[in-house]
Amino acid sequence: MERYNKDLLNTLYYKMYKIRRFEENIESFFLNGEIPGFVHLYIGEEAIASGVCASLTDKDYIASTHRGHGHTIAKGADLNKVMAEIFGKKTGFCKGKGGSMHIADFSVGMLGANGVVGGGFNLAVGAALAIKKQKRDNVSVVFFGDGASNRGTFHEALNLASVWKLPVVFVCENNEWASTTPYRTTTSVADISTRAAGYSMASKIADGNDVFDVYESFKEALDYVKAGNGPFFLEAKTYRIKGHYVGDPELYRTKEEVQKVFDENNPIDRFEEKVLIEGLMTEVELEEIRIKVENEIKEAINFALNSEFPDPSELFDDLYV
Amino acid sequence: MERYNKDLLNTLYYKMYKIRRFEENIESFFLNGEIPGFVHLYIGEEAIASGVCASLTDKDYIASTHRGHGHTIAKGADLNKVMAEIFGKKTGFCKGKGGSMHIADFSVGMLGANGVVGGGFNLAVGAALAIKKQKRDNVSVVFFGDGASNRGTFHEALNLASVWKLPVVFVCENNEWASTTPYRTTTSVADISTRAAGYSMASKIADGNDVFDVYESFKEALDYVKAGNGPFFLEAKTYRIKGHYVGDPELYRTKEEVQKVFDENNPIDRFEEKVLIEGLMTEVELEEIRIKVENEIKEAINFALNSEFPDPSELFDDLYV
Amino acid sequence: MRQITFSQATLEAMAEEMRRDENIFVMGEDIARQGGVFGQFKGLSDEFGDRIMDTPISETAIIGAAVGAAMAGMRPVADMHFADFMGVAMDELFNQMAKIRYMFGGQTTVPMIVRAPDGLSSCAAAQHSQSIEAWFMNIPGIKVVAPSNPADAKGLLKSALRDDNPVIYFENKILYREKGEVSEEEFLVPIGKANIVREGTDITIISYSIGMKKAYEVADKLEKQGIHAEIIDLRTLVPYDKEAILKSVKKTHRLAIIHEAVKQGGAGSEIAAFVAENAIEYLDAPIMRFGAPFVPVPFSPPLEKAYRLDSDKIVEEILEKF
Amino acid sequence: MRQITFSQATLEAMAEEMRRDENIFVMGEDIARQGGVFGQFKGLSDEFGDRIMDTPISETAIIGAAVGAAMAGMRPVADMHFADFMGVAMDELFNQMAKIRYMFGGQTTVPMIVRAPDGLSSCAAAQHSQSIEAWFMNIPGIKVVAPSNPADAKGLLKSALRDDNPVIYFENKILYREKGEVSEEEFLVPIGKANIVREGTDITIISYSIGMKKAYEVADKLEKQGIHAEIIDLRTLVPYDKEAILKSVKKTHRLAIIHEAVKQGGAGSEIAAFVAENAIEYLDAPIMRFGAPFVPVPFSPPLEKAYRLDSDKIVEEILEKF
Ligand SMILES: Cc1ncc(C[n+]2csc(CCOP(=O)(O)OP(=O)(O)O)c2C)c(N)n1
Ligand SMILES: Cc1ncc(C[n+]2csc(CCOP(=O)(O)OP(=O)(O)O)c2C)c(N)n1
Ligand SMILES: [Mg+2]
Ligand SMILES: [Mg+2]
Repeated sequence: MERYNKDLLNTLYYKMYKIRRFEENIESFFLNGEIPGFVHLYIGEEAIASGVCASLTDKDYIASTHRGHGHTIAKGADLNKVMAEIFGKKTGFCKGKGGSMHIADFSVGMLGANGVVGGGFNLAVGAALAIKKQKRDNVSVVFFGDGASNRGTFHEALNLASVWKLPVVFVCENNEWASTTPYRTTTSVADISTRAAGYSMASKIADGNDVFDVYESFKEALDYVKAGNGPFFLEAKTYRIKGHYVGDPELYRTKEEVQKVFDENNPIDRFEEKVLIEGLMTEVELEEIRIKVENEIKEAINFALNSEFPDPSELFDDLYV
Repeated sequence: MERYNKDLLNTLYYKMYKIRRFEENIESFFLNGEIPGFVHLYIGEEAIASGVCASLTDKDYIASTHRGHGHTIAKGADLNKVMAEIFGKKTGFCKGKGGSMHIADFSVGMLGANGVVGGGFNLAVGAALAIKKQKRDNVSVVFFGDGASNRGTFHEALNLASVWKLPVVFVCENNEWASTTPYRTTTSVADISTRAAGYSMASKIADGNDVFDVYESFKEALDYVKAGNGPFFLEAKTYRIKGHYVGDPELYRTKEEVQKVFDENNPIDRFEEKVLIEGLMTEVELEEIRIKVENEIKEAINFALNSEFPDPSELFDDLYV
Repeated sequence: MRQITFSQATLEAMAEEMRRDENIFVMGEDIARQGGVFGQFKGLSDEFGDRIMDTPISETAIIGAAVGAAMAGMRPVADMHFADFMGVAMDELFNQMAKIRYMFGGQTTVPMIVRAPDGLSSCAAAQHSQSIEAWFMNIPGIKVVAPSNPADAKGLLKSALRDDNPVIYFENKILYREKGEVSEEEFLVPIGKANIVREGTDITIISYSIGMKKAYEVADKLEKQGIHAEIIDLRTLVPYDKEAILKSVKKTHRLAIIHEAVKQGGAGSEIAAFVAENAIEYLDAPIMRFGAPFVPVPFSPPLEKAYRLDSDKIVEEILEKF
Repeated sequence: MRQITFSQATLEAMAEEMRRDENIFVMGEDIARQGGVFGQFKGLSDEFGDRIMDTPISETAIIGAAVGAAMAGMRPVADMHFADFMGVAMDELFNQMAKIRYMFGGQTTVPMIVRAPDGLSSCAAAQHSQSIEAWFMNIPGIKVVAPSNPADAKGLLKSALRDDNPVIYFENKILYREKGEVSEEEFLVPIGKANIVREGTDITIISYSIGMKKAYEVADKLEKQGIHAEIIDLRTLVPYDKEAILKSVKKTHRLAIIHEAVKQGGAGSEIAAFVAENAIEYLDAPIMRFGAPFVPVPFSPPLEKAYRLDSDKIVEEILEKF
């Protein structure tokens, strides 16, 4: 564990905890009817975005999904503007035009959540192509679900990235569910990373609820990709703790099933246990981070609640340049 | 070679030779300006359609490609109507509305050539689904090129066929070229059948210029599929002897390269050599088949040339039922 | 007469026709386990078992396989989840489904239905709120229907399920929960026939699907000004009922077309152009189209509200021309 | 002035702009080795090497990657091989490319061009002959151009290559080989401005792309009957030049719109509806639209011929209304 200096440990915990608390707050605001549209929560999957984004800079790109809050926060987007956007305020990243499903922060290389499942694959490949053409030392990452891996865009993107040896990492968040459908009933492989071989692509499976394993695996991917070997496929095994969207009656599975995973395999609990047992961090240090997070979230909520809605006249802004 | 009784040998040779001579005639009619539109020839790939279709009945389905004459003839379509269609005559299968790229004969389960590369995958999967729902003991086959294997439809079709265990055989005709592009520059695997594993699908590679190997391999696929094991992936390695379309200047490869393959690996020559050396057929028997084919083709040409063009008033027929 | 929701009406149509015709089956995402994103398939899998099939997230396979199965003797119903995702399978819809019968000289039929929930709901934003029916008016070989109420929803779906042509069935997300009278007797609503839902003398208002709500609002408000509007519910967009349109316009001498979809290049353009081509001499005023502005659907409530049709504004603009 | 072909004109535009802007690159099938199916990229890879990229047959990747690269600072040109294949990438075109800037509140631009060879050629049949520009008039967020001659082909392509919005460039397959005068000096043709190519007093004829050939034929034939037609080459379909249209119609009091695409729901519907909405009182005759019949494109020569616009028939129909 030597490469885990305090900064890195702090970062990992900070990102995960921030996502968790952000999502918990979003959930209750949504249930209170204060957030418009619909939202998909990332609770229980925080280790993936956090473990991946810990190694990225603002010059690296990520393409995200409908379940994009975690990716956005992990990539370092300003929390105030994320929160404001989800509330539909004009101070949000998209000036209220996007909302939860279209959250984006181009200033940190976050190329957008996507309401189209599987819509991000080719965007990330294109960003990687730009990186290569610009001869930059960056990478592009696409997060996607098990369900998205059955879209044709998966295939076209992986093939193109491979033949053009583009600096892109495909990060599959296999949370076992695609809305109401267990992935095994619609996906013809147990490990989605098996498909990487069909594109002569290097691949790895990580424990998506262990931020250290995600971090290490992604580092390996990054080294591989940055050495000019072409794309890498990382499958992170996880589980969707919350309903598909907030409000999902979840008739397709039992509460017990979910609770069991959450109790036994909560990425934040696992991190805390590990760092405390191995003496890498103290409870005080953890608490400090938690307090920092609470304050940031409180601030973000205030910011969002006190922000104005866009004026109806803004309807016509930002269509064409 | 015991299962190769005379009937079967006759069938294989007859189909291959008929396709070859058909295509040679089409080529010269086209070059003479007597065929409208554009045509893609199957010369050099006859062993694949012939070896596959020898085991199919009219109740089995095939979905074809832009290079569909060979599939159509091998599936047993009436030669007169194929020829007439390619000439744009009203006696053709599509009453002149389709032409070469949309040749089809539903009476023998030939669900159509397709002007959209990769358009056939899902059609064949759907036909297989119908077979399964109707509890019939048939199969559906889709022919497709190496180039088509990079389309998203490939992925969606293979995955669906696999999870639903549908009776479909995916027959990849890897002729090394997708119009002007060598497949290795655009396809991220050397053997396209490698991709089958990404769908937990059984697969096999056959020598696409050896009709016996294609026949045997397809039989294996058929047995596997008919036993209810789900789909099968068969890659037939071959080479595109002619230009992508008739008239293609072929600036992207040398004449010598092509001639060499044709001299050394002509599926019809190989068949003749083999059956003669092994004493399975005599030169007289082969000649009889050739004569039969010539007569049929002559008749088909006469039929086509003597048929009427559709009347302009037929423009509006056959849109809606 | 009893009242049921639009959603229930579609369920009844499905169940009745599936009992009648064993070749009908349904494919889509989250339709068996969940009963559809909007509950529009709820309970069907209890009765029909594996004739209701949950698919992978593979829209090209859903449409493509439906086409293949239709050619092989089945009568598939393909659910698109949201009409917004039809773009994913656009090639299958327009190059395969629409063309197969014609291109192959009538050798086969392609009896299938594409069910496409469309329209604004509540802040679903740019990729989950669209109405794209206009594209399909430009594509020969498909029939297109867009019911506005439970009775039509049932009658048109039943007709579609007996039609040997491919039919796109646009069902509006907000309408699902709306109730309306639906006869307990069996009935069909013919594809291609418009419905004059209110007779009037002063202006013809044409609409379909959710647009009909605005049509009624507008007509009611005009009525208060002493203007008697005739309202035509188009019901079917392809083929649309040219006769009914001309007849009405020739009587009222005025025409307004309302739909929720983007105005520019929308279905209203075709209707307006058709009338300008065939009855211009009967018109006493400009043909007015009302539809969404030329921007994607925004997320935030005040923006979404500004995006929506506003019957007061429509009335105002209509009155200006009187 | 020197004469060059439409195809050469596009090549010059590409080469000049690629020299000017190193962020431009091109992706598509058979464009580097072959120089494009219609030779429209011939020689570019000699000068620009790996900035001209042969792709796999993966239309969603071609458009999707272009969008991604555009967001990351490049200026991609994506070739669609045939406009008919745009359906394959329709989701990328309408849900990503068109919406990204707006949906993300203007945080990014998506400067890219989609080149789409369209129209009838010679018996290419149902899936290789289409003109589908109308769909894109209904999709906010894209600009759409459709030049009719070499000079416009060059000037519009150059403008498109400098535009920070996504632009679809419809280039007609038959026009490629047509010659026309093209200045050797550098010039741009602005997107959004129509061209009054012939002034007249008796009727306005609006067209674009290959339709302009018919427009001229029709105008010439009308001239022989003493009818002076004003011809507007629209050049750009989104945004289309409303001012030029109204001005002309108010002068001539008659309007005919001609395009090769399917008439029902075609671009002409929007233009006709716009005029019926804004200048109906100036019209002395019905607005006439001429476009393809409502069937897929048939293969056989006599059927294809019957499918095509016939200027004699157009003239006849126009004269009937005089
Ligand atoms: C092209 C498309 N099809 C269907 C949907 C509807 N949909 C939204 S999320 C979802 C499930 C996605 O599953 P997965 O990719 O595993 O991501 P997860 O929700 O598990 O994070 C579906 C079917 C969509 N948004 N886009
Ligand atoms: C979706 C689509 N994209 C592009 C084309 C143009 N095109 C026609 S054939 C062809 C090459 C096909 O290669 P392959 O699948 O290997 O078949 P082959 O021609 O070698 O038999 C291309 C690119 C098309 N018809 N459809
Ligand atoms: Mg999932
Ligand atoms: Mg090939």
